[in-house]
Amino acid sequence: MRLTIDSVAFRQALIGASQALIDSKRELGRLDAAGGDGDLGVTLETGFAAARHHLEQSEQEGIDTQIRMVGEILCREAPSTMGTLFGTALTMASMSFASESLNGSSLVEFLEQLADEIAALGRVEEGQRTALDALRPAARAARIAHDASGGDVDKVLHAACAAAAAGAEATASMPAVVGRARWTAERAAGSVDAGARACAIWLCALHVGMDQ
Amino acid sequence: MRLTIDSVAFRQALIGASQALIDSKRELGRLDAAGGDGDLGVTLETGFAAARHHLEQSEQEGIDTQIRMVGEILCREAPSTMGTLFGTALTMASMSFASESLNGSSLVEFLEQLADEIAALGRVEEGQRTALDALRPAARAARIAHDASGGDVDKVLHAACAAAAAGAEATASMPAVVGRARWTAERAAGSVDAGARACAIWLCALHVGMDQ
Amino acid sequence: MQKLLNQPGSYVDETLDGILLAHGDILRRVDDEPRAIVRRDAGTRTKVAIVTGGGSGHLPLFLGYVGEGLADGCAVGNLFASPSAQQMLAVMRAVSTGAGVLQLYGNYSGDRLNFDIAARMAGAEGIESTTALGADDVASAPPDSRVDRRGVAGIAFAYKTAGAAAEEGGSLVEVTEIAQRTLTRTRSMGVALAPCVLPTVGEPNFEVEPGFMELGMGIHGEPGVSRGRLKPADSVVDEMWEAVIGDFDDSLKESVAVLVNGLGATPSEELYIMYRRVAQRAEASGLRIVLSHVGEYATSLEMVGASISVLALDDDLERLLRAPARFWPSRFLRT
Amino acid sequence: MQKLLNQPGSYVDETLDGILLAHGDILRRVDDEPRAIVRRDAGTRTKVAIVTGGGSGHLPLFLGYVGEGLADGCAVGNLFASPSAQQMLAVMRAVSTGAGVLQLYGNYSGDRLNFDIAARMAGAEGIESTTALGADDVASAPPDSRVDRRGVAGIAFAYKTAGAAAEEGGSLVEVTEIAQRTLTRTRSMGVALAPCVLPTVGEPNFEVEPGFMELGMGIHGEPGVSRGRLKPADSVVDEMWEAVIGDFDDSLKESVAVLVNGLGATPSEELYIMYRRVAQRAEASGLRIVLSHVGEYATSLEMVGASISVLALDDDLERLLRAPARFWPSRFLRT
Ligand SMILES: Nc1ncnc2c1ncn2[C@@H]1O[C@H](COP(=O)(O)OP(=O)(O)O)[C@@H](O)[C@H]1O
Ligand SMILES: Nc1ncnc2c1ncn2[C@@H]1O[C@H](COP(=O)(O)OP(=O)(O)O)[C@@H](O)[C@H]1O
Ligand SMILES: [Mg+2]
Ligand SMILES: [Mg+2]
Ligand SMILES: [Mg+2]
Ligand SMILES: [Mg+2]
Repeated sequence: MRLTIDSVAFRQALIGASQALIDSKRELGRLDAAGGDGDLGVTLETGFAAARHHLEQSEQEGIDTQIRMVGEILCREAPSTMGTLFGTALTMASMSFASESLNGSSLVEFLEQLADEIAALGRVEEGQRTALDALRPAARAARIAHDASGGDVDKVLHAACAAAAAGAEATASMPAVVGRARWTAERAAGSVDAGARACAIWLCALHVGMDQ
Repeated sequence: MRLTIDSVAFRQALIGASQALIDSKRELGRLDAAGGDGDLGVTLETGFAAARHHLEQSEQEGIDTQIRMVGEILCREAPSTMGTLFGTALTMASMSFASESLNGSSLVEFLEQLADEIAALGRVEEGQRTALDALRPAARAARIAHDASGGDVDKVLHAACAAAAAGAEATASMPAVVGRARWTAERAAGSVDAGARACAIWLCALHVGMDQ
Repeated sequence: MQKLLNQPGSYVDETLDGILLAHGDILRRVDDEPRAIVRRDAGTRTKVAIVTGGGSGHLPLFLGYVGEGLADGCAVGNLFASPSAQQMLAVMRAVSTGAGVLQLYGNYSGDRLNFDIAARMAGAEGIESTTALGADDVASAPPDSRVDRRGVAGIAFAYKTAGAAAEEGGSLVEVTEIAQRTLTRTRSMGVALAPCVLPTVGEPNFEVEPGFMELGMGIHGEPGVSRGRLKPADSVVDEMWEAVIGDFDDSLKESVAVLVNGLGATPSEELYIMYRRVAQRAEASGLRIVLSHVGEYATSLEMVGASISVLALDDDLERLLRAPARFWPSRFLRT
Repeated sequence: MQKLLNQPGSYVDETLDGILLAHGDILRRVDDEPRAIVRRDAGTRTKVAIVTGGGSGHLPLFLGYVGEGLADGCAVGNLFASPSAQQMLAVMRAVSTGAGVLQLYGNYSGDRLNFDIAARMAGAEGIESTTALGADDVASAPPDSRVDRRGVAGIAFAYKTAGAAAEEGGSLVEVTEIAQRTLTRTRSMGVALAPCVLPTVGEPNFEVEPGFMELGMGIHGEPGVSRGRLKPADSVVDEMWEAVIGDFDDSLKESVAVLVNGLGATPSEELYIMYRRVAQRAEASGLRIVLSHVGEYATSLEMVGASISVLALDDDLERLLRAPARFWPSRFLRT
């Protein structure tokens, strides 16, 4: 049982999560090509490579700043739909955190805010085959795990990861109604939404990174 | 033993020779692609289709006019290097013929003049991997066959056909020094010159057509 | 990947370097924002400024339309990805002369998100702005969801009309109205015969088997309305023409401007074969083609295919389309 | 064959129909010779006339260079095949105003045979003519056989200088001298990454395996100087640049005009990546690029690749290159 994570461990986990998206370039590119224009793998690789580079250079940053910087870097370096939505949401949600350490409830609030921001910025609801279909279930599962475990950050993140992954899988059978994928109904049919998958990869890598 | 051919039989043979080149489109296109730009099959198909069409429409024409018209049509409809050279040479050499019928010696003169014109217009000698490497041997063999057979037109044409075919085959080992193929030394190596092959096809089809 | 490039990651920046080296008399970079490019004379004369931008890989879109009588500045994204709000803001700052800024770009969500953020940031600095979105692709949504449509080559008309209106001294409201009127009266449709390869991705983002085509495909390979056997050019044009003309409301009177646009690898010979049919169809429909443009106006790297755009003219738009403009992608032997 | 066409056999004529429909204000057909096309105002003003022609499939070559300040007329052949002497003669008759006719075209044997015949026939009718041959491809023959070289994109320079000289009222001797001087001072080299398909043939006329390139290949696929692995664009440009510059005699002083030409399917993004390197190399060699042109000036349908042409300028040529001209292939939104 772990109730807090300090900024050093969080930074390592963020670096790991960035790397996970860099490593998923090909998978995400193909998923985006099925439903969109195929740039998402490259876009997030570019954005998260810049984010990782920043995190590696700035050892003194607090957790709130780390998240805000990742958000701003994504907005600057990966300004596609997904990069902008996720980057902006991270920037906004960074305020949930204190600088020195985080606990289970700030983590849950962060995830909820992330989902709220994406929903508001992207004007989407669950079930529309977007990133939100990974983030909203993740936030919900995180809240339940938090309450059940009395605030164990690992349990919270584990639940978020599992729910995001399942949520992403579920997008395979959803019709797209927003974004580029709305034009691709048939071609994308049966394949997982690229943005939802990216969120699941990020959350699960964060979980694994903090578990170490 | 046949000493003369009338204009009706000659017209049929010319139609057959035109058809033979139309039918060789693919072969000639590929040979020209190896050493040149690949248009010769299409070019001669276009030119000889127009020539055949003309021959079919004009039953009254004499032999000299038939040959001249084929030459002019080639110049108009197939004005690539080969089409222009062959068309111009045919036009010039058409004067060897009388209108009503031809005999062995006018046939030999025609072939000699064809070779002379190509050599003059194209500024080429034998051995330079051109149409001349089919036409010159054909004219030489025709002269010998004429003298040996006492002017048998079938023997003359048979000899011309055989020598042209052999001459064309021999171009495979010649280095190109004129035309587009001079830029293609390597790529064309081992393949027969397209223009020489076209001459052989034409002469042999003429032979077969008159033999009927 | 049969491409002439160095590192895939430097494709966009090296392209921009080349463009600036070749057209430095027309274009310049904004200080500290290498992806923000404006007219050399940007900001020197008080007028409504027009900014544009979008993903790379579509030349002459978007940067090609920066020049006298057209747009004033452009934010340049990565291949098929929006530029950032910061880059857009840098362009807006550099071109703004106090008369307001029109954001004129294609209707894609990444670009919209970022242009909207840039507009808010610019507004906070006192730069007033408006927006006009290219959404001309009739294949991308039915008429009752026109606002959802993607923008393709038709935006070229709007650069010209709005650019001329701004050059004439029109107000922000007037220039915006002209841009929107042009875009509202424009319809396009494309056909793709083979995909392109993003150098950063290294593989085609869709497949069209030999002998097939996809009607209505977008310039990033977004799916179209039907995939089927490749037909003769006249039949393909007929289908596109009917979809485009059939989509118009009563704004379509007698005069039209037409753009037959190549997607990248289709030879201009074939674009003229298509234009021939377009002209025949227009005549048969009693439409008068007042201005025609056949060439590359919005591409997708080396995609094989073409699009047809029609603008239903009125007197204002026709006059503005005829105004002088400096389109650097088609300069020939003259500075 | 992923092509937008009707019958392969009507490809050229339908292309011409489309061009005449789109540019009827600039071009017209000569009566009874549908493949003989001249400026709309041909023959109306006494001046030296410039005629050109060649095989089809290379737009904007050759017809694209007919217009004010450029050539006066063009004979249009089938794909990759010379037009006929009759067609050339028809063009010569239509443009001749008594001041003489310059035949300006590329050094290919089919074209030469026919232009020579046309010149003789024209001479018999009292039309005086001269000849200037584009022979700029350094890869096609060594310097001591320069007259054997093929003509590629570099002829674009000569249309411009000779066209301007004729427009200025130069005599036949003067216009011919300008054309020949331009051609003598022009060097080009190409690179091919993938072949094109003649619609009438239906298969590629050569092969370049993926990952390979052929340096020095001609615009009909004539073999080049070396085939090897595809290298980064900068290395490819370096090899081409060195071959081109190294071939010059002492005519190469300080000022040059440069043309980076796409062969058909190579995106203009990549042409600018190449131009970037060209500009770097020119600067390093102390050469000043006075005029630069990046785009499609001589293509080979959808061949993948590019060429670089350099013209060693002198004061006359520079002035003539800057003269106004009307190049219809690059018209944009203006009649
Ligand atoms: N309005 C939206 N709200 C939330 N997520 C969205 C929205 N539109 C698209 N997305 C997400 O963005 C992903 C595509 O991202 P990206 O490739 O950056 O888009 P684009 O290339 O269209 O700019 C989709 O898979 C989807 O998850
Ligand atoms: N100078 C020449 N003299 C005689 N024959 C020639 C000459 N140049 C080329 N040829 C012939 O022409 C053939 C090619 O014809 P063609 O395809 O019409 O030429 P191109 O496409 O180069 O105009 C060659 O195979 C050769 O036989
Ligand atoms: Mg995408
Ligand atoms: Mg040939
Ligand atoms: Mg994108
Ligand atoms: Mg040819």
